Amino acid sequence: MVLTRLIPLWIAIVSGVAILVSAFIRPMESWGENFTDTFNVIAAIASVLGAGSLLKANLAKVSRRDAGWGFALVVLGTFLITLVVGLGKIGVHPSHDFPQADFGGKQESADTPFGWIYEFAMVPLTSTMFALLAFYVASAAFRAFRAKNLEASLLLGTAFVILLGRTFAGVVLTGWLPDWASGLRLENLSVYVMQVFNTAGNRAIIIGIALGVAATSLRILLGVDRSWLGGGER
Amino acid sequence: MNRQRLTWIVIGVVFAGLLVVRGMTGQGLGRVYVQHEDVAYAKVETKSAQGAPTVAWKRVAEGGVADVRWQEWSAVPPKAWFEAQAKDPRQSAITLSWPRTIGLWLAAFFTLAIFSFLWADNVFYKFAEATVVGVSAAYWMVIGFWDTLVPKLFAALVPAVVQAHVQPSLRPVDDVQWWSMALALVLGGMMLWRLAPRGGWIGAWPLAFIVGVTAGLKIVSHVESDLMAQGLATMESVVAVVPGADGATDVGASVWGTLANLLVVVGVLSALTYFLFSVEHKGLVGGTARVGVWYLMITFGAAFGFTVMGRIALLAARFEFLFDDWLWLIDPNHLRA
Amino acid sequence: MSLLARLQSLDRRWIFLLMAIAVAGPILWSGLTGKTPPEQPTDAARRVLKVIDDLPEGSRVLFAFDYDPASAGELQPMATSLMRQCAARKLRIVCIALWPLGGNMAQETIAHVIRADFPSLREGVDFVNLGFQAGNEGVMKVVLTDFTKAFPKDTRGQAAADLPILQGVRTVRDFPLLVNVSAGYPGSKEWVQYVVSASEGSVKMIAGCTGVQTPQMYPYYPGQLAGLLGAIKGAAEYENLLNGVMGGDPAPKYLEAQRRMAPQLFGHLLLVGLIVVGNLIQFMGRRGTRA
Amino acid sequence: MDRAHHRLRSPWPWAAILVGCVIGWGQGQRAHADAGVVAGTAAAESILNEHRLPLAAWIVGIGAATTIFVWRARRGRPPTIRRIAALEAVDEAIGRATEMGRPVLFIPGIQDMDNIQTVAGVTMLGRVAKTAAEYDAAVEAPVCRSLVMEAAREAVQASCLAAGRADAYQPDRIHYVTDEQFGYVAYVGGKMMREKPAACFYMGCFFAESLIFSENGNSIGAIQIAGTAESSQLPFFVAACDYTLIGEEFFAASAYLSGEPDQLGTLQAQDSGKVAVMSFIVIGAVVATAGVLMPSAAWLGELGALLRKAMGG
Repeated sequence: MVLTRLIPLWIAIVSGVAILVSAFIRPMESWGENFTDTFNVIAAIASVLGAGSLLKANLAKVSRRDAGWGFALVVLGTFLITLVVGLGKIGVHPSHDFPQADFGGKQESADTPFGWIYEFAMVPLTSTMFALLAFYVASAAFRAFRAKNLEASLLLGTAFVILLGRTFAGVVLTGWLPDWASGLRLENLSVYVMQVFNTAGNRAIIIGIALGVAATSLRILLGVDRSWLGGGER
Repeated sequence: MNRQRLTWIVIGVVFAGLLVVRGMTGQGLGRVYVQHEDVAYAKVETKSAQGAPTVAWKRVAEGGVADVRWQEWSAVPPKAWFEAQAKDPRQSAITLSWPRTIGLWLAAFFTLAIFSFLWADNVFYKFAEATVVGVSAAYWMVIGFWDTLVPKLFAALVPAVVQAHVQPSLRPVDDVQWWSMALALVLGGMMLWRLAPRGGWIGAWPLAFIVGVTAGLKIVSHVESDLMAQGLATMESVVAVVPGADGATDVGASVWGTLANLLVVVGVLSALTYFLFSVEHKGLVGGTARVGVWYLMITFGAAFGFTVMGRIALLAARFEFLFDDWLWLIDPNHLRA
Repeated sequence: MSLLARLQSLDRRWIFLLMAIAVAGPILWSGLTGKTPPEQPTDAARRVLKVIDDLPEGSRVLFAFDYDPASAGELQPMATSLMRQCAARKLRIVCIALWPLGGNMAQETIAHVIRADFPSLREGVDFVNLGFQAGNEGVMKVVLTDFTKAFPKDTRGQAAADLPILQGVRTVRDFPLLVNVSAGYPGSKEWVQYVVSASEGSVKMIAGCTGVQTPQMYPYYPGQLAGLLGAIKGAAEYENLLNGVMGGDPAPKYLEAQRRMAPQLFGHLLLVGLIVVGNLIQFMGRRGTRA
Repeated sequence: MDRAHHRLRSPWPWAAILVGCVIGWGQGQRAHADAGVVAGTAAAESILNEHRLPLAAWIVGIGAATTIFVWRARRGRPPTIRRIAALEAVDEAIGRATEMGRPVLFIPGIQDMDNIQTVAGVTMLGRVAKTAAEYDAAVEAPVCRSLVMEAAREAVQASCLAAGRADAYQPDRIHYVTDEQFGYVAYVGGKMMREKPAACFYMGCFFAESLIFSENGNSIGAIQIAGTAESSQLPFFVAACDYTLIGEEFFAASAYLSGEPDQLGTLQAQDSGKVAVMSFIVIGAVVATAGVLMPSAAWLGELGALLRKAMGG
């Protein structure tokens, strides 16, 4: 109980409050910045655990001959190959500035194996996955954006104004409006919407989130919420 | 199932046929050309003003005596190859790169494999999915090692090694950085203790540290730059006085400005009312909260409209890759003509 | 089966197909004919052009590349045009990145614009790429107090403190202009919050954002943000203006954003059409059940 | 157990807070003294950053409100909290998954543990896992950060214990996939299509993947409940999911679901913070407007400046 609950609780509260107080004390204002480095290093070390989990899950699939175990083999193979060529900087030439440093070269260009994998496997795969969104946006527009009530209609109407106002279609549709009514042209209307309604809505959301973050942090720092440690109520 | 397989086979055959036709017309398709460069450096020992020996590296011309040499390859547009071939059909300065050409076709295959998921889950998508998981997991671990562990942790704790093998220009770190890296190493080690058969609970300690510090940091940054800054931005005069071109007040613009300011203040207050938890949304509070919801919906609509723009641009970029880089159907950047 | 019923249970793959055609068709049209849809610049784009134009020659510009290849389709044209204007105005460009792959994007932009069209500019003197630094907002806070501590070396491995371009630079306040092209976190919002607000007006900022981020950046414009380019549309407007200023026949790479507006136009029209049809179906369906 | 629990609650956290303050302050003093010696100058400016005093006042204020409301709630005056539909639906969604014999999918966002939304997401995962353990439904949580995996396992294990179903905890159901956003999306998308979870929870920090997840979830007919503070993704969740926790509601979710008086008390503290901000906005805007309308009244300008200062201006 002491080792698994009390000490972690103390660690969290002491370190959190110390960093909170440090924000107000001049010589220590950089503590928070150093934490970012500390965190990144811990996360990089902890990636060993992630690798372990990935390997374990896929090896289990292969050894059990689960459905699709061949794909688990692909995961294992691509993972290990990329890891070995990347960590070993295999096929990487030295950098121009320090030809003497054997591991000083960059592996960004496609003439290194790691760079090749990045350019011809990772980039097309991830950016095509990202591009699928255009299709999902279309199907969501057809299916989900229905003027069911006033609230939904407002959402729809605004999306309309922005969609049209941000292409040449807006100019064609409302460009004929005379100068004194130029405020009603779609491209100008979309700017008003952004500057007035969107600004107000976003401000409220941002302020609300700030309070939510403050309360969540305080729940942790005051020891009110311990469920992140596992089991608040028992 | 059978019908689905048949559909795939038909699509595949038609597609392959079109590719063959495309390959035999015009300039063909999907090739990458490179030129190479020989690089050589020689070690030159000099003495600094104080008399201490220093080592410098000088680039030497082709054929010179060198201590380190290597070759570099860079891609050139196909146009360069066409021109070089036209001048001298036996030239070897610009050549077809097999690794990159294979890579290009692989990239095209992966692009189509991911798109095929829109039709239905299938074997190509599964293969692409397995590849992207394996490659990207390793990719980020490699980046974590060379871009975080080496320049931060190793540079602080074993600077001599980093200087000798990675970055000779490394400068020593200060005490605070040294301690924060030592702490990171200890906490990272505790994290890895999870792999040990006993005492895995110790991994909760670094997690507690991270959660605590995150809470401490975020409360400061969010209250300061979100709550206070956004509140401050709203505490402006509602009445806007806009001077016109002649120095007098521009009435029309002022009225519009005032209206806009008023709408912003009303919007912020009513939307904040929507977020109240300890009051039932009835009566005045309910009405105000409803107005707040209208504002939120307009905000979401605007976000939707803008997001769509970005998504279409991304899809366009993928199609351009297929049509331009791979199929050589279009040539917007004049790479081939 | 009636048309209505068929539409109500429409397989979403038909919609996917329509989207593919709406985007692929205009790309082929624009690629084969070399035409781009017409463009009408708005105030926001004009402001960006003016902010850069107003800087005296030789001013330092901090150019933050906070995106990666996944968003390059939308953001690269902005980065290209922004760097082109800075180089043409003879400003000294210092590139940095808070995204791991941002350093590469900076390198590519430099190759495309500076090395190709402004070969007289010297690396380390007129421009430099300081590459990626891990640490998100932490890095922003460090540049406020000690710039070269946050970015100790350039991508060639030379110590930043020794570079001619950075002589006299102590903090980020020594850059009159910050240009940020960003695809998310950390990005424009964080630069405004941590750097522009803290610099008490000594740093002006121009942001080029993805469509997703733009709505969140409007609250800061035109106050803390001197200029804002939103999504590919903003890029196209700015590109169009800049091509007008630079004169001559623009190279294809300087038409990228305007070319991309062709699929954009049809994509948007399709979405508007889909929303309309979707609502009509619902409306008619509801009337049907009532009757 | 109950006693130990109670002991944890009362003075100990306060002692820890005090230790934290002392460490922070003491280190500051020392660092300051060192700096003075090195620079060879007397400390001209106070080591306290007085520019940030308004910020300190806000944080202390919110902290004090939290303490007061928690104390009141413990004294037997639990607050009434309005109904949040998305959270009322959590049990229903898990129940449906149990009936259908399909898993529950939980995505705690795509950021690491240094993002407070992820912390809130993992907390929610604990709550969902507890209910699921009681109903005997399987919760699958693929994650894209190693540290999140560890934290999530910790939370789920404890929840299963708390539900009296230690056997329900299966660490392999919470597994790491890849740090890469779209690699992770490709994996989760495929998994959804193949395993067809009956309920999907998206709670944490999301970016572009929000719509890919929720459209795929919709196409397999899952009940979907989302919560995030990323305002750019809210429209997609609002449109494509059955229920969405918007911004601040997401941070309140864990406290709401716990049903504990202390935690509900913190929601009241959140509200008092909101009321304070709203009051500042109203008074500030009125004073600023009056200042514009009556430029001769200098006291209005001073009052306005004071109010702005309190907001960090």
